[in-house]
Amino acid sequence: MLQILDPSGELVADPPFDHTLGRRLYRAMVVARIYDRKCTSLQKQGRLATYAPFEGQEAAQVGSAAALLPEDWVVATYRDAAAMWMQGYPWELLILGRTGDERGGSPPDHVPVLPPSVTVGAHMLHAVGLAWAARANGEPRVAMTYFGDGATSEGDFHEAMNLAAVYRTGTVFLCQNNQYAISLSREEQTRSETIAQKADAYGMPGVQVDGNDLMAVYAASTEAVNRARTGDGPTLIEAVTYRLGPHTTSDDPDRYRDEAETAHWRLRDPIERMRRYLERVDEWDAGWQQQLEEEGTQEIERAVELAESLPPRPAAYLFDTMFEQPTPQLLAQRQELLEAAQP
Amino acid sequence: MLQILDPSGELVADPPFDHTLGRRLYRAMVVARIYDRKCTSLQKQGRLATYAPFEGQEAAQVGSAAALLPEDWVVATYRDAAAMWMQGYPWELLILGRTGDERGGSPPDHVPVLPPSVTVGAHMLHAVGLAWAARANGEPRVAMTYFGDGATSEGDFHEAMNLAAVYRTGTVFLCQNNQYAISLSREEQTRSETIAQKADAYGMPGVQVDGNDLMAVYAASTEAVNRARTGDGPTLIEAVTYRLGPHTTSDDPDRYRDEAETAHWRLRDPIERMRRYLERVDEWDAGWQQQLEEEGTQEIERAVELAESLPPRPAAYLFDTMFEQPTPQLLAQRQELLEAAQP
Amino acid sequence: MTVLNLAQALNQALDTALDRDKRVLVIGEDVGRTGGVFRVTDGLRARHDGERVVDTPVAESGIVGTAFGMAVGGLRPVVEIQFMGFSYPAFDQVISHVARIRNRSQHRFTAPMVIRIPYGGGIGAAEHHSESAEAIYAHTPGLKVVVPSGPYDAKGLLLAAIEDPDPVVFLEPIRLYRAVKEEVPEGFYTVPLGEARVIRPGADVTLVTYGAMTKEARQAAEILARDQIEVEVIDLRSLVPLDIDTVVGSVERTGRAVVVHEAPRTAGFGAELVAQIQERCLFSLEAPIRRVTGWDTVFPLKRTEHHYLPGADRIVAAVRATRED
Amino acid sequence: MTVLNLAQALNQALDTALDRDKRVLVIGEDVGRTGGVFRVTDGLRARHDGERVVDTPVAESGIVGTAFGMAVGGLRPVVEIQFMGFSYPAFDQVISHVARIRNRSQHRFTAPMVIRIPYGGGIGAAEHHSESAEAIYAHTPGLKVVVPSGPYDAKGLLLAAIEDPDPVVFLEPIRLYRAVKEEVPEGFYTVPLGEARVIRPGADVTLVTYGAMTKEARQAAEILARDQIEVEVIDLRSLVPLDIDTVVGSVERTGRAVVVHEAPRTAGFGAELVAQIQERCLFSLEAPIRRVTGWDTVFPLKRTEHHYLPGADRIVAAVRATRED
Ligand SMILES: Cc1ncc(C[n+]2csc(CCOP(=O)(O)OP(=O)(O)O)c2C)c(N)n1
Ligand SMILES: Cc1ncc(C[n+]2csc(CCOP(=O)(O)OP(=O)(O)O)c2C)c(N)n1
Ligand SMILES: [Mg+2]
Ligand SMILES: [Mg+2]
Repeated sequence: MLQILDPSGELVADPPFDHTLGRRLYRAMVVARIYDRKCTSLQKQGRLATYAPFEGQEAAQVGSAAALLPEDWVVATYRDAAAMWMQGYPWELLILGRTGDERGGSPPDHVPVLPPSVTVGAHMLHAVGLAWAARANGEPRVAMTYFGDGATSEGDFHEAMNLAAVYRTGTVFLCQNNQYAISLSREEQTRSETIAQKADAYGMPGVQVDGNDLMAVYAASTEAVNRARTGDGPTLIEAVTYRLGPHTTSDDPDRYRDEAETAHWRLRDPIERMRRYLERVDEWDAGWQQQLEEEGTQEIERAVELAESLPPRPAAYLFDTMFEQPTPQLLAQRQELLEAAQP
Repeated sequence: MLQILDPSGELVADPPFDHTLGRRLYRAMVVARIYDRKCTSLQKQGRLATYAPFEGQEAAQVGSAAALLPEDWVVATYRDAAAMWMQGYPWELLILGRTGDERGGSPPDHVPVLPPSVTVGAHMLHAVGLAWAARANGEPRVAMTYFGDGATSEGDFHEAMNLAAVYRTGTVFLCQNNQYAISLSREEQTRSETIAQKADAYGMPGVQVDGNDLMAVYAASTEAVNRARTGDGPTLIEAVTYRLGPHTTSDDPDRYRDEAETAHWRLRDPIERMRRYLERVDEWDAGWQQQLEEEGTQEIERAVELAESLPPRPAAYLFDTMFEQPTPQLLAQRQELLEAAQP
Repeated sequence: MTVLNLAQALNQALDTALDRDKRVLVIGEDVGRTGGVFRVTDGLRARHDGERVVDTPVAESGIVGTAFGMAVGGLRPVVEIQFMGFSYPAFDQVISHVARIRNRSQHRFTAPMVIRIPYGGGIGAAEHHSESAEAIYAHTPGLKVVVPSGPYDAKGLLLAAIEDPDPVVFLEPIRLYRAVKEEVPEGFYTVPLGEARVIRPGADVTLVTYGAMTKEARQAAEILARDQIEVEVIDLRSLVPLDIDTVVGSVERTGRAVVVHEAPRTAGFGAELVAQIQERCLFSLEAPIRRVTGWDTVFPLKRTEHHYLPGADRIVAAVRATRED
Repeated sequence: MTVLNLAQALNQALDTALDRDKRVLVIGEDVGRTGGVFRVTDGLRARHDGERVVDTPVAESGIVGTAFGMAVGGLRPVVEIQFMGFSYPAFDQVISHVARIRNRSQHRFTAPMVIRIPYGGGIGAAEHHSESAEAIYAHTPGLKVVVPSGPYDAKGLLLAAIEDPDPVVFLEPIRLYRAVKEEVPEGFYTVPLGEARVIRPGADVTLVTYGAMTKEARQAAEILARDQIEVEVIDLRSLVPLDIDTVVGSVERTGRAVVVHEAPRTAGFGAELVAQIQERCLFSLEAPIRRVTGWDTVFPLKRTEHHYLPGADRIVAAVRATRED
């Protein structure tokens, strides 16, 4: 398992980036966690629909997305807000989506990130097609797709891996192995020792990295992205990490895992690990931390305001987003709804 | 790649069975080929619907099925008549099915063989459930499922392999890699070097055998069946073979492969290989061969007669085979059809 | 007799089935340790062990395909699909194999199994979590399709489905899991598949519905009753087999019908009801049969699902309108 | 102008599309070297190379999911599914993603793609090779569903489908691939989606159908004409969008309607037609609308498919019956 920074924050190999980038990515992880915790509390207040926290997976998401160029595609899941934001998806739209508003699925035109996939497995194939299209269009774009350990049990994972390898598409498969598919532990999901080794079945390179090690994730992702960009095909990266929170705000982890396990992983917190490193190299102090947290909190608060200030739309929109032009049937139904609306 | 008998019929390892069984299985291959060629000619005469010949794959089917006990399940495809027959499926029902008659899908009560699967991939899962049921019922039965190289591209292959391994079901995955999925060559289907290696992705043993070597197939199958029966879980066997004929009677192989390739594999004919061996050990002579062919021809001719002599059924049967008891809707529709029948 | 909600009644049905029939097993994602997303299988694993209440990987096609093999092999699997939106990856297994093995083998092999699927909206869930695809399953020859609307029926219908010699798609209205409470007998009893229930008699208009919409239909009927409009509300309880006689009998008396479901309108099951009603009693109709349904759109997210879901208001309006046609 | 059969017309449409639009590519099992099971893509790989006419492994979900990504990424994939019975493994990709990305992203991302699916029976094919699942796709919000019945329409509709900004499920009646020949213009032209065609005018009874059944409907009309029964035959050409006005206009004149399709009856698309006709012109109806359809059974194998397929005889009988109602 590739590791560059050990849990105590000591380097065990050469760092893949300088302090400037290190600080930038550390900051990103801090802000992402503020967002994540904010969403959980908003949900508890009934201001968001069910929310799937990613606390503990910040390094896996930030470190991998940091390896991308602005035009690269990101095709991710309901738990990957940090990665999506890194690639330009605005916090307010991520929040808006979680309030249960389709407008959250519509990022700005320059942001090459699909709305989060709620189905497990299917979206990996979309990253195969996107990378294919980029090649066909002569664009040097790669597509990185995020998914969990559980998603590797789906047939679509197999078909996506195989097709990407067969057609050598510039796709990076970034698996966040956070040890659970809701209540099912990684060991109960498959008998392969690692998820990374599944790449062999497709003649594809596979690498397992310490997903809580920002540097290791960044290094492996950069290599995979370069391979994809230079036409050498796809890579599977297994980022070994842990979901510190519940599966979603309506999940009760006590039913399937014990305190001790969570406590063990708490000690491997990816943000704390990077903090120790930065402190060790005199790139971190409490003042800066406080500044980051204040900035981050402001940034997220502003996003919440933006999301919540958006006025609801007239019901008619339902019928206007199915096709470029609504069919006669949809127009008739829209009429029916509007008439029903008037008493 | 496991090989016991080389193409010239020389032993390169210890034979897994004695001459008695060797002769019995040789006979089975000869009869199977007579059946196969008969079906192709019947189809040309318009007496059968489209037919998928298996010439060249006799050793893969006969050698594997020979490793089963009478109560073991076989879940196979449209190209696996030899394996199904080995496990008790009567020739006449296999032919009847190919005439386009559902009654061909109903083997005798003591025959644990599902009607051939026409969809590619889905049926492998059925062998996982059947083996699971056997264990739950305390029966020492295993389930062997037959599929092709092409089927390994389907998501259901992945889910079947994974679930069988996770639950350690007594399932044997017998892949006949006959080098093509209709027109797509094995190399174009996946970049893994072998199909056998795909087993690693599931922590499952996988073995590649010379599929035209009756002894190798039998030896590998016996080992896998024993593993399954003793509760040690599933195995993937890749039997490397070749489809000498077209994909089906409506396929034109010249569009995707050349003579030379077929000719090369002709020299590796599994029946001829075993014949040479038997001749070498004085267990074969022309007289016996002639006898086999006469018996086999009679056996198949009889089966054809039986299948073709079966009178058609009144249309009403359509409605009587959907549920144990037809629904009111089906009864009404049956009535409608019967009335429509009378002018 | 204890008062249970719909989820509890289903839990009791599964517990009863596991007790009385060794062949029964419950299988699905998170059905064991967590007791399922809606806790319908809560406690079953503890009482019947992990061999009979099986947590699975995330692989719907695999779950259904494996359960199919189990059923052919003599077990009685009860599959839980977490949400209807996740039944689609298993669609091929259902339509191509589960629904066909009896026909394919001419009764030699059968797949007596139940596929439980929470369906419908109304809880502000995420995308894919509010689907109503009953028409797709009802259109598939070889499947029975059952939709309970209350605790008593839910338990009796589920036990009947588990006993049924053929595959049953059992749709559970998410919104009603905890919304309705009822006295439910302990132990084993069944409610036969294919018998509709008149949940409210009335002489003026026939309201035909099932599942989650029965609640809205009832409400609408009460509102209309205040204006002396007596609506007869029929809960189909199963779509296949379909008890069309009860529906036709009612429409022959009322001369007016409104069919209600949550699924999109085009080619929804309501169309089938309209078609059969007019085939059987066109000349008793005093007005066109109206459909109150979901729209031909994706089921919207939390903030706007109320625009999509047919409510008592839309049903009331349709009933009034049909009396003016 | 040359005389082509339906398969040749489709081949020409694909060739034309590949020529005029660099974004178009054809992808599916055996579409390249063999030119597809029905030779619809014959010669395209040679003319446009393997990068644009792509042979794929056997992985329907993978093909559709990948094509979806291509479409979102700016290409115009035309997928071929070998037979409708093999479209089911891809069903989740179609219903959950292809049909929804525009709505999910509120127009930000779209999936302009065509999924070509040979459908229907009549050639004595193996199991799963004679499916008619159009109702399932028509019931799925976000898809257009097109069904040509002749060479001219086939080419024009396919080119229109490829130009369409939204996903189109394009159903090709297997039985008609070579059964009908027609003059077809060279080069590019389109037939708009959503316009039904009256293929035979008549004053007595309206016959509504599409795809393979148009042939039987025509035959039935000719037989009936001998008895001075004038049937108006309408070929819908597309189910979504649906040109119901043409249908209603006709029924208002004839007062009688028979809808015909090959798919199973229950919750088939015929039910939708019946529902909309009676909603729009119940009081013009002089008889119940009859449905001539496949049965609610698995599509039978070669020896008995004639019992299943609606033929001219059953249509004639239904038309006569509706005049006696
Ligand atoms: C096709 C499908 N099946 C089931 C679900 C329900 N579900 C949502 S998340 C989840 C577990 C996914 O686990 P994993 O892939 O490890 O991602 P994680 O939630 O751990 O990030 C399941 C089963 C779904 N969303 N889609
Ligand atoms: C799900 C599905 N997709 C496509 C087909 C059409 N088809 C029939 S056989 C075949 C190729 C299968 O190749 P392989 O698994 O190697 O078996 P073989 O025919 O070589 O024995 C295909 C694509 C099918 N029957 N089922
Ligand atoms: Mg996980
Ligand atoms: Mg093959």
